[in-house]
Amino acid sequence: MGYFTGFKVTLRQMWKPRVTVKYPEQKRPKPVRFHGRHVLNRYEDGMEKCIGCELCAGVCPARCIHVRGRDNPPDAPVSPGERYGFVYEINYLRCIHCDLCVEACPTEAITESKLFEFSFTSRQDAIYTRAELLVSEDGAPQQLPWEDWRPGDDHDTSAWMRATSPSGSAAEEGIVHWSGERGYGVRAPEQGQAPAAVPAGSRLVGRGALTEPAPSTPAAVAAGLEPDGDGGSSGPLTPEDGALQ
Amino acid sequence: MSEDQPPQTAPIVHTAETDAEALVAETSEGTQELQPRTLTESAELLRERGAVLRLPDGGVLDSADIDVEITDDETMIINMGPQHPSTHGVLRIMMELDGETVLRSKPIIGYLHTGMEKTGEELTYVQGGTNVTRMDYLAPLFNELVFALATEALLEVEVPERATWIRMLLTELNRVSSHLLWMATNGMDLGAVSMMIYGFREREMVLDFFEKTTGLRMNHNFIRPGGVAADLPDGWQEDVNEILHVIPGRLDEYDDLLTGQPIFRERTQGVGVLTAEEAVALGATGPILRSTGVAWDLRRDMPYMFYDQLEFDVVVGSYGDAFDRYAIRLNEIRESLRIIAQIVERMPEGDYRIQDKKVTPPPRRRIDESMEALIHHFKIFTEGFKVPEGEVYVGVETPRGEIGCYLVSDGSPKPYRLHIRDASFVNLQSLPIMMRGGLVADAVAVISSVDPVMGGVDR
Amino acid sequence: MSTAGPTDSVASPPAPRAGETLPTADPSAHAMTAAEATGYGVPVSFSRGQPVLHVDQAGYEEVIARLRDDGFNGVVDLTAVDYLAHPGRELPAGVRAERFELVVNLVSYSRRQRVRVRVQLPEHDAVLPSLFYVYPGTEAMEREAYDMMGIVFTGHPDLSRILMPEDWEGHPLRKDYAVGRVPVQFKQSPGTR
Amino acid sequence: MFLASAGDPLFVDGINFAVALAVIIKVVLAFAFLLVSVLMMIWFERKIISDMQNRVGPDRAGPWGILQSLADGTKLFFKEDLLPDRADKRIFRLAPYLSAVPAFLSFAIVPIGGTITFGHYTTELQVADPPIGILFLLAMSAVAVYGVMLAGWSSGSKYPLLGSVRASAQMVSYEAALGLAVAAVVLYTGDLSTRAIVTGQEGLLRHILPSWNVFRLGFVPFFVFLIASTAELNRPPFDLVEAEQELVGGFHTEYSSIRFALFFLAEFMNTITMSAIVVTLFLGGPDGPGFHFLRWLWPILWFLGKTLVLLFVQVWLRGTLPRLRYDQLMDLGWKVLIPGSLVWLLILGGMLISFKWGLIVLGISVLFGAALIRARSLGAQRVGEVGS
Repeated sequence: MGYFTGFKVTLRQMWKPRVTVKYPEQKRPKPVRFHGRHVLNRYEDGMEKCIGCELCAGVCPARCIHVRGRDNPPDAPVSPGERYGFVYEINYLRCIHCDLCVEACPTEAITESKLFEFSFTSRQDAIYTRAELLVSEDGAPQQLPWEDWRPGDDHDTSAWMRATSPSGSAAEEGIVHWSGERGYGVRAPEQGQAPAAVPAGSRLVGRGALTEPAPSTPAAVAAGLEPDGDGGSSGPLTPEDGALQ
Repeated sequence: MSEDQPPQTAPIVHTAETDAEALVAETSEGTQELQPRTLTESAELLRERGAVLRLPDGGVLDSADIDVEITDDETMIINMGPQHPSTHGVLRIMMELDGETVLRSKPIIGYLHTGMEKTGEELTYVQGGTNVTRMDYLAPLFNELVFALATEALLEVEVPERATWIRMLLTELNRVSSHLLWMATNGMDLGAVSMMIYGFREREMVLDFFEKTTGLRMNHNFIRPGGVAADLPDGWQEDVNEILHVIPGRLDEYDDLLTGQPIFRERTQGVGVLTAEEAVALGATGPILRSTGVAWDLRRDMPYMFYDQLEFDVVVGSYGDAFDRYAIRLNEIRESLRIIAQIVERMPEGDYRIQDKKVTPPPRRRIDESMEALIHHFKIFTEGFKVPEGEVYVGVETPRGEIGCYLVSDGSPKPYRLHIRDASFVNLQSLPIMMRGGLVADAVAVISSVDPVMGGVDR
Repeated sequence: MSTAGPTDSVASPPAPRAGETLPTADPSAHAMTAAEATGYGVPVSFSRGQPVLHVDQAGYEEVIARLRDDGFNGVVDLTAVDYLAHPGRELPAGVRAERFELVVNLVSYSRRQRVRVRVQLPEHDAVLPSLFYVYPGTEAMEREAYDMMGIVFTGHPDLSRILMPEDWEGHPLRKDYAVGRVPVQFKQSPGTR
Repeated sequence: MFLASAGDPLFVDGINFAVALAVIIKVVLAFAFLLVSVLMMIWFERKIISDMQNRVGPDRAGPWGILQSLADGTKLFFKEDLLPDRADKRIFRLAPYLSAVPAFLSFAIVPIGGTITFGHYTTELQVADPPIGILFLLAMSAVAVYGVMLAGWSSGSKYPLLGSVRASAQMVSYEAALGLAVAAVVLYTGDLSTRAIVTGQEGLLRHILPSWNVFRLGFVPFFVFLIASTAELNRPPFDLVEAEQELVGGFHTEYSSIRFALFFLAEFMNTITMSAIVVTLFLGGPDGPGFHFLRWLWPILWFLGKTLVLLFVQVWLRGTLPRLRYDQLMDLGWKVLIPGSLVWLLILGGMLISFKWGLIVLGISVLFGAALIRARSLGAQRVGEVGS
C-alpha cells in the first residue's frame, strides 16, 4: 500500500526532535577547525606576532589582504623581530576563508577564529584594519559593533593552523609546532594518528627570543589534548586556556 | 485568441505571418535563444528537436520519426528561468508549448559564467584549489580531486596512501551529500515538500563532518596537489560510523515516502526517456547514462585511486526515465555508504601529503630550525611550485557524471590552460530530447532528473 | 536494477609499459597503446603516458570518423588551447606548431580506453568542420570553444555564443585577451592592485 | 425570502427589528470567526508541516508564533500593489473578490451547532438555512472558479495563463464529482437544506455506529467528496493551478499586496469551509454526545473538533504527497471519481427502493466494470503491440 506508508513517515516525524535551531538565540556549536574571521595574534608577552612579511597577501587567491611592514621602533618594539606589520587590512567582501594565509604565515600571526556573524552595513566596515583584527591585550578578539558573538565563541582561534602545520607528515603530528598566544599559552596539538606518541620534553618549540619554551610534562600535554576526542559529540568548545601554562 | 482582441502579449502567440524578427529583438541574447520556426534553419530545428542523432552504433534517426511537428500557429514560446523555482539555479530554458505539451526546448546557459578557467590561469597550483572547488558547488571535493590528480599527473608524483584513502573517503561522502541534496530537490520539484527537508536533514550530517574536517561546509580547498590539507580530525571514525548508521534507515524512509508512492511513480515513470544510443551520442555520463542501461562508471571501468580494491556495485537502470535516475541515485547512496564502510576499515596510517619539499611546505617548526625550510616555505606560498611542461587529461566520476580536467603546463607555477569538462554542462544537452512531447510538469521532472549544477555548467 | 557490465564485450585494459612506475592516478592506464595509436597514420606522442594523435586540419574529420568506427563512440571533451604565450611546446616531428590547438578527448566504452586528438590551427584560419554529425554531444562543447577561443566550426547547426552574452566582443580565453582586474578597496591605500 | 426558511425558528414571528439585529449579529460573528480561524489555520498548517519536517516553524510573532499570519497579513497590506502593464485592469482587480466573497458566502449555510435562545427568540447557530442550501453551496464553489480563472487570464502573462487554463479544466471536472457525491447525500436525506441533512444524521446505526452519512452511504461518496473538494480547493496534491515548482504560483503570479492576500485568504477560507461542509454532509455536523452542563456548547465543540481533524488531514496530505500531473488529475477525475460516484449513486438508489434492486444494480455495475477493465487492458496491449 504505497499510498499510506508515506503518511506514516511524516506522522512519525512529529514526535522527533527538531533538527533546526532557533538561530539567533540558539547557535550550533562550531567545529574546532571552523574558518571564521581572522585575528592577529600576540605572543604571550604581548608583542605582536606579525612581522609584515606579506606572505599572506601573496598567497591570497582573492587578493583581499593588504600588508605593509615597517621597521620596529628601537625604543618601543611592536614585534620581537626586525619589522612589524604596520598596515594590515582584510577586505571581507572578497575574503573566501580558504585559510591559505593562515598556512602561509611563518609566525602564526594571522589565524582564523570561529567568528563569522558580522553584518556590516557599509563597505568601509567590511575592511578590517590592523587595529580591529589585532587581539586585545588579554588575547581575546575584539568585538566590533556589528559583530554578533558571545563569550566562548572567541576561543580556539588557531585550530586550522594547528591542523595543517605538520604538513602531511605523520611523524610531525601531535607535536607542538607553534608559539604560545597571549591569554592561551601554547595550544595543544590535535591528537592525530598516534595519540600516545607524544614523548616528553624538548619537542615543544617556543618561538622567538623573547618567548620561553613552555614547560611541558606528558601529563600536561595529555590534559591539553583536544576535548572532542569522542568525536561524535559536538558539544560546546572548551577553551584550552592555559592548559600548558 | 480571437481576431478582434489585440494579443495580450505580442511575443507569446506568433504566427507564420508575424514578423518573427521583431519578436526576438526584444531581448539581448540574440540567437542564443530559441528562435521562431520561421527564422530557424532546418538544421537547428532538428537539433532543437534532438532529431539529428547520427548514432555511432546504430542507424540515423530520421526526422520523420518524430511526430511532434505541429505547424499549428497556436503555440507559445515560454521562458523557464533563469529565475524559476525549479531550474536549479540560473538555468534558462525556452520552450515552445502547444497547450502544455513541450514541442521544442532549448537550454540557455551562461548566467553564472564567471570565467573560472581564465581565473585558473592566473592562480598558482597552490591557490588553484580555491578556484576549481567553486565550479560544481555541490560536489566541491570532486573538483579539487580532479585538479589535484591532473596536477600530480603532470608532476609525475605519487601521493601517500593515506592521502588517497582520505580523498576517497571525502569524495564518497560528498557523493552521498550531493545525491541527498538531489533527493531533496527532486522531491520538492514534484511537490513532495517534506522530502525537501528530509534530504537536507541527512545531508547536514555529512556537511557537519566536512565542517569538522576541512573547516568549511563547501568550497573546501582541502584536496590539493600533493595530498590533503590536513589529517582527519580526531574522532573521525565515530562521526563516519554515525553517518553509516543513520543514513540507511533514512533511505528506507525515502522508499516509504516516495519510491513506493503511486503518485510519485506516475510522475516519474516513463518521463524523460532517453535511449542508450542517444545518451552515448550526446556524451551524457553519470546517472543519466547509467539509467539507460549502459553500465559505465569510471570508478569501476577506469579505476583511479584505490577503487579497484573496493567492492561495490554499479547501479544501472533499464528504462532511461526519471524514475530510473531517481532509483540509481538512491541506490548509489547505499553503494557509497558501502564503500565508505570499507574505507574506514582500511584507512592506513602514515603521511597524508607528499613529502616533497618543492610541493609541500615544510612542517611549521622546521621553519625555525632550518633556513632551507624557510626558503621553501616562502617559495611555495609566494610563487608556488613549478610544474613540468606538458598536458594531461584526467577524469573522475562525480555524482553527476565524468568531470575532467585538461591541464596544460608551460613549466611555470601557474597552469597555462585549465579546462574543466563538467558533467552537467554536457548532460544539459540531453534536455531537449528528454523534454520533447512531455508536459510542463514533466519538464520540471526532467530538469530535476538531470541534476544540473549551474556553477559547474557555466564555470 | 541490476549490475551488469557494459553492453559490449570488454577488452582488457592495456598493461603498463615496462620500467614505468604507476602513480596512483596513472593517467596512462586505460589509454590506447602505442601500437594501436600509430595505426592511424598520424604523428603520435605520449604525454605522461597518454596517447595523443596529432591530426592536421584536413585529416581531422576523417581520423575522428575512423576512431569512432574503431569503437571510440564517446566524445568526452572538446576544447581549445591558445598557445600564443607558449609557442615552443614539444610536438612530434612533422607537426608544425600553430597558435591554436583543438583538443578532443575520446573514450571507448567497450574497450575502456581513452585517446586524445590534437589539431593545430593557425590564427588566420582557425576553422574546422563540426563534429556534430559524428558526435551530437559536441554541440555545446564546440559552441564553448567558439565562444571562448574563436574557433569556427563549419556545419555546426547553431554556432552562437554559449556562455558569454551575444553582444560580447572578443574571445575571453585567448591569451591576448586581458584579464580583468577589479581594484580591491583598502582603507590605507585605496585602489591598490 | 431567501434567508428566511422554514427551518430557522427565528423567523416564525415574521421579521422585526430584533430579528434583523440577530441576523446581523450572526453575520458579523460568523465573519469574524471565519477570519480568525483563517489566521489560525495558516498558523496551524505551518506548524504541523514544520513538525512533520523536524523544523521549528514560525515562532517569532506571539507565543509559538501564533500571530505569524497576522504579521504576514499586515505586511502584505502595506506592500506595493503592482498592476501588470498588459493586464486587463478591471478584471484583474475584480478577480480576488470573486475568489474571496464566495468563500465567505459558502460558510453561511454551515450549521455549527444546535439552537440558542435569547429572550423569546430562538435561533439556529447558522447564518442562514435556506431550503436549497446544498445548491447554494455548489453555486458558490462554481463562482469561485471564475476568480481563479479570470485572475490568471487577466494577468496578461504566460504562467498565470497556464494556471488559469488548468484551473478551468480542473475545477469544472471536479465540480461534477463533487455534485454526484452530494447527490448521494441528498438522495438519502431527501432534503436540500443543510440543517435537515444534519438532523437526519442523528441517532445510531445498528446501535454501534453513529448514523452519519459517511457510514450510511458506504464511504464512497465521502471519499469522492473529500478528494474532489481537495481538488476544488487547489490544495496539494491537486494544487496544479498554482504549482509553485512548475508555474511559479500560477494564477496569482502577478498579484501582490492586498490582492494577493485576498487570494491567500480565500484559499484558506475555502479549506475551512469545505472541511466544515464535509463535516455537515458526512460526519453528522454538530452531532455527538452531549452533557448536562452548557448544553448549547457541546454541539459546537463537536463540530469544531471534527473540522479540526479534517483540517489536519488536509495538512497531512500536503506534507506527504507529491503533486499530480495535469493529465493524471484529469484521469482521476473523469475515469475514477465520476464513474465511481455515478455507479454508487445508482446502487444507492436501488437500495432505497429495496434491497433486491440494490443487489441487481450492484451486479450489473460489477459486470460492466469487469468488462471495462478487460477492455482497457486489451487496449493497452494493443497499443503496446503497435508501439513496438
